[in-house]
Amino acid sequence: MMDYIGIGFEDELFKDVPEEVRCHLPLPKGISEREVSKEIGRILSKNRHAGEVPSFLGVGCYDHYIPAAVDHVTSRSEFYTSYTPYQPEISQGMLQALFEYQSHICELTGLDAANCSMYDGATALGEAARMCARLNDGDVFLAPRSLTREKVSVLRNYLIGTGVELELYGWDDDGGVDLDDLEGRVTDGLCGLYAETPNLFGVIDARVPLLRAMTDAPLVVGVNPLTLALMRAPGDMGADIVVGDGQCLGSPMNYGGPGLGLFACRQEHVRKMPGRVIGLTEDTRGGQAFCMTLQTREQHIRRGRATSNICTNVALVAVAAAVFMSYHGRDGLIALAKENIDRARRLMDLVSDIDNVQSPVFDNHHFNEFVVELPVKPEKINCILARKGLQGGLPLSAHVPELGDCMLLATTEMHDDDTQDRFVSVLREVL
Amino acid sequence: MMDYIGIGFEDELFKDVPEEVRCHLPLPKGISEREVSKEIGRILSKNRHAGEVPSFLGVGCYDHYIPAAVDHVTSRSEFYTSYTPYQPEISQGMLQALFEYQSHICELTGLDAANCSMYDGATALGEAARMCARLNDGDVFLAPRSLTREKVSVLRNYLIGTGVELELYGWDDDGGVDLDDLEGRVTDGLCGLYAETPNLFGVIDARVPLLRAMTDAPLVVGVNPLTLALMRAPGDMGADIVVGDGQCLGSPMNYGGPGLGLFACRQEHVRKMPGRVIGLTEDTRGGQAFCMTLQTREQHIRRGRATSNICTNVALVAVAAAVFMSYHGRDGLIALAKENIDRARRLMDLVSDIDNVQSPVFDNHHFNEFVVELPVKPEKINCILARKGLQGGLPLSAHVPELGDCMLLATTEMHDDDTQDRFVSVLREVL
Amino acid sequence: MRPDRRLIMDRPVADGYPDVSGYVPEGMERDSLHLPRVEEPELLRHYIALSRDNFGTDSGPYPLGSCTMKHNPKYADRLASLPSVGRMHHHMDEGHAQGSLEIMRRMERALGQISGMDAISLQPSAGAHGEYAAMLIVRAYHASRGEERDEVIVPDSAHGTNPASAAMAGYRLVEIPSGEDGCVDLEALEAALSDRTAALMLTNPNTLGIFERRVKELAAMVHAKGALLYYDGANLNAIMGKTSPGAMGFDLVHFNLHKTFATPHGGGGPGSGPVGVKAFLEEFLPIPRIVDDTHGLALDWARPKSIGKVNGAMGNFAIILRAYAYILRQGGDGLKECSERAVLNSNYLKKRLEGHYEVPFADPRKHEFVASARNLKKEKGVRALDVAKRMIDHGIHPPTIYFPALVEEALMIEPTEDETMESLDRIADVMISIAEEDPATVLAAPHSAPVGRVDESKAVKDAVLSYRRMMSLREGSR
Amino acid sequence: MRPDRRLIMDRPVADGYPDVSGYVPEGMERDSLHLPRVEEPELLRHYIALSRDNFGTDSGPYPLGSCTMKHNPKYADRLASLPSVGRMHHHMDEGHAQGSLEIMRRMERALGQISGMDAISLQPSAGAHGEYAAMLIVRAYHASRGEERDEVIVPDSAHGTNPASAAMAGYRLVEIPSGEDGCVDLEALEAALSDRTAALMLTNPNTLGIFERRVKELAAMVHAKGALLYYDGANLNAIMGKTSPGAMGFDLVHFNLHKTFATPHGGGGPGSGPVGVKAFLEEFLPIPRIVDDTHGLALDWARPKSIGKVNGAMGNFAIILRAYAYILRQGGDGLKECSERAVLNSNYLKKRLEGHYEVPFADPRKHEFVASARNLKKEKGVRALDVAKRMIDHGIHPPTIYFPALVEEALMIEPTEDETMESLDRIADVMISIAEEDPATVLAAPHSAPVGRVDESKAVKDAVLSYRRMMSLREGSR
Ligand SMILES: Cc1ncc(COP(=O)(O)O)c(C=O)c1O
Ligand SMILES: Cc1ncc(COP(=O)(O)O)c(C=O)c1O
Repeated sequence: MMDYIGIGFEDELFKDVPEEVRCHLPLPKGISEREVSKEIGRILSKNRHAGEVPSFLGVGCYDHYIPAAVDHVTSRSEFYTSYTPYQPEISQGMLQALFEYQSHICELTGLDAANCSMYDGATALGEAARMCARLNDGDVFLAPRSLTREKVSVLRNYLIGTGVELELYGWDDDGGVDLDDLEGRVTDGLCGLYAETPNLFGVIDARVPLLRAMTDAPLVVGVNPLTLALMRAPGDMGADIVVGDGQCLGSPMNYGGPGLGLFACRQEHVRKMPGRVIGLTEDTRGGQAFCMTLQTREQHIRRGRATSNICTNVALVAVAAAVFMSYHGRDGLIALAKENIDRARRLMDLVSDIDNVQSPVFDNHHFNEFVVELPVKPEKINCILARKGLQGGLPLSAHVPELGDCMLLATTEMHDDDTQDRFVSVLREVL
Repeated sequence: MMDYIGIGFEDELFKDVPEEVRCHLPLPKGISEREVSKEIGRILSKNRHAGEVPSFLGVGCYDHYIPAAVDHVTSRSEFYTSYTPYQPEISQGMLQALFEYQSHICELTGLDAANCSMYDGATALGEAARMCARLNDGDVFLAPRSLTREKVSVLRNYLIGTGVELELYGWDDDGGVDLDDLEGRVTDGLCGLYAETPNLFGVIDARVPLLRAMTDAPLVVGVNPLTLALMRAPGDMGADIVVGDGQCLGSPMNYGGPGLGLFACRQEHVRKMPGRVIGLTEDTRGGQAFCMTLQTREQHIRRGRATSNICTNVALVAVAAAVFMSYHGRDGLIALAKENIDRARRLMDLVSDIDNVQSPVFDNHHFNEFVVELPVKPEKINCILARKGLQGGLPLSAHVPELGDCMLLATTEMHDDDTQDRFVSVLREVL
Repeated sequence: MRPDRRLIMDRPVADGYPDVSGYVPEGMERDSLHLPRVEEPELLRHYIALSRDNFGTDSGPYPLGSCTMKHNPKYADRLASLPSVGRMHHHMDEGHAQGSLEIMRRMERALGQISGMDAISLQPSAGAHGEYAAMLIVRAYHASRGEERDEVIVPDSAHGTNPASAAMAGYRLVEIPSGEDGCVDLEALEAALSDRTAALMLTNPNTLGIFERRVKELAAMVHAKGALLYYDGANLNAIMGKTSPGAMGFDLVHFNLHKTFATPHGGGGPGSGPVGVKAFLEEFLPIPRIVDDTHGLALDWARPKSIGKVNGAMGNFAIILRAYAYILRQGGDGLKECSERAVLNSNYLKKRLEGHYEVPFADPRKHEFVASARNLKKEKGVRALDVAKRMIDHGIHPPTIYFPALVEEALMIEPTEDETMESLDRIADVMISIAEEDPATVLAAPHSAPVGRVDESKAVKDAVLSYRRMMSLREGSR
Repeated sequence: MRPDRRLIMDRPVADGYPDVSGYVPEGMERDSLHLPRVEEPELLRHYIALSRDNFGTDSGPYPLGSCTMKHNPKYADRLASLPSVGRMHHHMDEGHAQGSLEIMRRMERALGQISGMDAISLQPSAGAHGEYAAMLIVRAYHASRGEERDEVIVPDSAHGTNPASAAMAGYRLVEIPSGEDGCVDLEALEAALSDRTAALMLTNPNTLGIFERRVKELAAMVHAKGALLYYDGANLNAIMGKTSPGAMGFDLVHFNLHKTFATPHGGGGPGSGPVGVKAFLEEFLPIPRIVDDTHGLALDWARPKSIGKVNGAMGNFAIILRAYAYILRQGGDGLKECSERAVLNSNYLKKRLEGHYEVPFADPRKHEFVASARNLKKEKGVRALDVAKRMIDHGIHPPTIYFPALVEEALMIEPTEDETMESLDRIADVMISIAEEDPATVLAAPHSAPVGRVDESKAVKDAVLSYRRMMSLREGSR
């Protein structure tokens, strides 16, 4: 090859790299596949994963059972070694799988259009806020104060270029939207309104359907897709945009990433939507075909005026979600959602039996998680639990300082009675 | 469907099953995929696998590193969910992979024909003995006394229908064939002669190339395919049939099964060979194609007069071996074989430093394993090692009672210096 | 159709041979080996391309009679890939292997309950191997009673492994013809039975998919002569929860875990062929046996009457584990439902094909049935083989053909319980369309497979089984 | 070409809706959902069939320019599937997550060494996300100095994400044209720079595969104006071990782990887009930061000047892990060799295509080059798009087309280091044969793909993004 190009040694190919910028790469020598596996295995063995140390963390990222069929599909190398389906003729598989994903999400949310993923739930929310700014002139985006610090920070960062300000409204005694507080904040200058159900507190909020009547500004609703098997579609509640995290649909927690940013909207707004979308069309023979579409919204065509800068998304996670949803189907998802509520109710009751603990803090319908108030700093409790081989819930102090003595406890179908009982008995012991 | 068939309830389909043979299936109710995984996971967690408890067992079944590429190929569902390639037009993938496997085995063994697998090394030996009986009239099959009780028993069981008797010959001081003993046993009535290199003692036996000159009866040589990267091909030593276990070529130990029975022979004898073989041919367009061939030797055609009863074999394990061999290639296999010898030498030296221990018992070239003589019953040592989180080698008493105080210690590239050192220091401590 | 796939061996290997001296005894050093190394990117493309030329149950309907091509559930594979399965050596101290032993013990119990047998050995590596183990047990049993019996009776509809296994065990074969109804002809059986008879090998339902209703009577006849009755378990999928070999009067049985219990066929294997026996034969089962011990489960080798070993280790644990996972998942009711649906599917498909293909023998069938292309052959020159090849063009794996031999131009069809009604209709529609199609199209099939029809006789003539042989022939012909 | 693949949603769902009352507040109960359940056998056939209609790097050559379609090594996937990767929650006590944290800490160090940057954040989820994080850092930096700078300069050859990210961060874009030599026109740059300039975004080698030799000079110009110099790391695969963004004078950089470090592209994602900065910018990096603590590694949230969070968690750990495994495997020398081979492959393929396709700009190229179908279009009416579609028929994934826009009928080709010479020759032979072929054949391509050429404008017109929409249009049209 070098002969053919007419060079004597490989470094001649780098003669255009000036001496002044040359440098050496001070990494150690390479090692064999076996050694890599051993070394990484050794490092990872320092982790205590949820299979070893039962974990009661949730907040948008859950330890659910992943059917083996899901992994089998995503490990098909035709899928996972492919790039973005820019050439539809040899990408029909990925395109159809993503179209099916979009379709499932549309069914769940009650909207007609969905994109084929954003990075995660938080960035989907950020993009939704930006989309509101495209749909509407207002200068304030309203969101609940019951958000994780992560979401608030991402939201602020995504609004930075729009000139829209973020304003937060409060919650009521039952953990739902504080309608009075919200009322006072809804003005003509409203760019968009965001609410969640279930929200940070795990509360399925009966007040979210009331919000549509309060403003003409775009309404963004944040959801957990599993809850949607039981709960009315946000599209039917008047939502213009629905966001959420779909990690719970067949993906591991992976120390937080990748997640799966769900994003759906009304058909009339598709051209203002961020992210990639797959559309139905035909091939030259008139057969069914799919392709990426509405690409003029996107950065590779519209560049600085694109609806978003997103390019690489999390397509494979969306495929996993599509398989997961088809594996369960409607009735399977309903059963799974119910099981998760039942697990949460059981834990809630057990914890409430402990003296000095209020469980739940909010008397409402919950999904997966609920807030408990402890007589000791939650951070301290978690330290003690850790020593006993348990991972407690999320201390809320860093997120909603008003609930500084509270912990958000999550449970899923992965926790059997024994696991919950053990947790509760250790908790009782240490309090 | 029932309507169409004209039945009212499913049990009508069983009306031909007389009441007198009806019975109930007293198994518990089915459980979900998640529950199955949890239950089996719970049971399996009682195991202490070689990644947790370093193991010094070998005897034809070794803990080698399996490249991830191997697993990726064998988990392609087009491969593993297919049946025996009776329909060559839609089985070219499996057929070519198996042809490549046969080809690799032929290169290693120096013979022109190989079948596409037997159950394991022991049954391959049994089938080889039976093939000798087809090739030759004699009534004695000679094999070394240095065999595991498993191999001896299988060999007897496979010879049962042939009328041929099994006779065992001894070993010399260096662990190789005792030529004098053998000489005395080689008679005109010899049906076949079997020798191994490396043998039970891990000895690469320089006397095996001398055997061809001793008899005209078929010579069967048992090998470890990894050793063949360093050792002359048995075909070049005059072997008529080569057998062995190919588990070491990319398959897990799996508590003993499946293994991979290697079986190769001279071209002139292919029609007497047991098992399935894949042959090269053409399709109607004159393109390269493969198919199962010489099927008239097999049970589904020749029935009672087949060369063997084998039907289902271990094709997928053979595919894994093909991928493993191509992944390493000649030079990779040589490096791996050398590493295994180096590991064994290191361990041998370390153990020999312990007082009261003879290591190795046989002063010879070894592959993977070697015999050590201990001052205490090996079974007892193993109990103590087990308590210290180690799995010792194989006590030889049940196999070759003459070596009742000996243990066969095996090591592979999976044991790093630390692991060997720990083993030796624990051994020193307990002796 | 695709271009020829290159062979791995068609790649070069570097000249010279690395120095191996000192590693093997002097004079034994290797000095050549044609084994090309292929870097991972190319290696995977090669094998993935090959896989894409292959058809499995995950590719489409696979109604291959007698083979029970069930769907292989992925949870079972995932469990089998755990290190606590793979990195276990069968010689480990029992204390280290309590998990594996418990799985095996539970599996023995489950198979006992399913089959009505009293004791199970999981050792045999496949169905035929289980047959062989069983024949060795038959030998050991009669020998222990000082009886010399040297004949085994096999119906003409039996699978080839039955006679082959009996012959391997040194038995003389006595074949008996099937009756008009496709069942064992009891008169012929009576005539064949004698005090030389060691055993009768039978599967029920038989390979025609017909249930031998008079099995109790038949068992009595066999037992009356002091012979044993052996059950070929390949057809167990038809009867779970309805009857069992034990209830029917069988003394020994083998299972095909890779058929009845949904483990992968792996392109030909590995499978697993446990053997089950009534209590009076337990002492002959292969060693070691799993037993209880003060510390938990243990392996017992001290069984003087045992036939010994049939393979080098403990059986195909990785397969046994998958099958056990499947049994847990289904449970008793689920297994019964499998049989019911398998039989329903078979009868539905049979009914759909009637009128287009001859389907000899009377209703009902169990999990499979045998159709015949005899009329097609007579009328249009289209044989069972041609029908099979043409089915390939429609993405359906052909049925088993030319077996059992007692049906001319046999097409042996077993859809299993996993096909949906829609899929059964597609199989039927395709087979019917082929029966009605221009024979020229059928005879030239397949048209859309990776290769055209393969010349099997050339393969036999040349007997080229390796690259080595291929090259030496090529050099020879120059 | 294959029959239409049915949609999952085309299946029925049982009538009625299971009772969900009591599980959600009254009045919020769901009462309909069209989400068919598909049993595993059919489910897998469906998705496996779909996968077979898709082309990945494991299927064949994938010389897609700018995307660095390396082989994705399987050991990395295997490691990523461990429960100690998957079953870790990012809010776990640090004490439970020392393994994950150590991987991340080591990865930060390795990326620092590769890029010559002083501090790394692994948080951004992809390349564009890293760009955005970097732009937020640029904002925070200038704001911290009390400067108001509202412009970002981007060359016309930049990837679309560069201007999009800058715009999203609120910057006005100033685009500068490339010079005759395909490099940044330094005069144009000088003219564009001002005290409003917040940053210049650049990739080197640029998207034409040309190394910007005067990068030091350029850096000096940018810094002289008080602006920052940002490196788009998508082309890092060209220069590892030869130079680094740090050595070239860049202040911030993003990485594409899914390009340079061989993690799977996943049909569009997930990827990972860490951002690296020189020491003076460290305080602005996203939180939390991984720090040492008495008990081991810990997360530090107390960084008042930090831009905060760019996503909800810690970054795409499952991707970071794979990339770290790859870096360990290659080591320093291996990464350098990757770059050398990538550049060699690119120059070899370029040379093979010269004379058949125009390849504007002077030698040498780095890891990719841009050819043009301009002459083909003029002479035969064959556009870059047509060449691309025709390549599909030969089992080769087409190059990136129509980017960068400054080359007419651009074919942007990046073979990566993983293609063998044989494979490069095949790509060249195919592309040359297409240039010489009857244009009618090319214009009608692809001929052998699962579908014919896809009507992309109909998709835009209809904008049917879901089954729901599809059905409501169908009902509407009745
Ligand atoms: C009826 C019958 N018996 C026995 C066997 C042999 O089983 P195996 O292939 O597992 O050896 C088969 C396999 O096809 C069969 O169909
Ligand atoms: C030059 C260049 N910059 C930036 C990006 C954006 O990276 P990502 O797709 O990871 O967001 C790409 C991706 O194609 C690229 O090629």
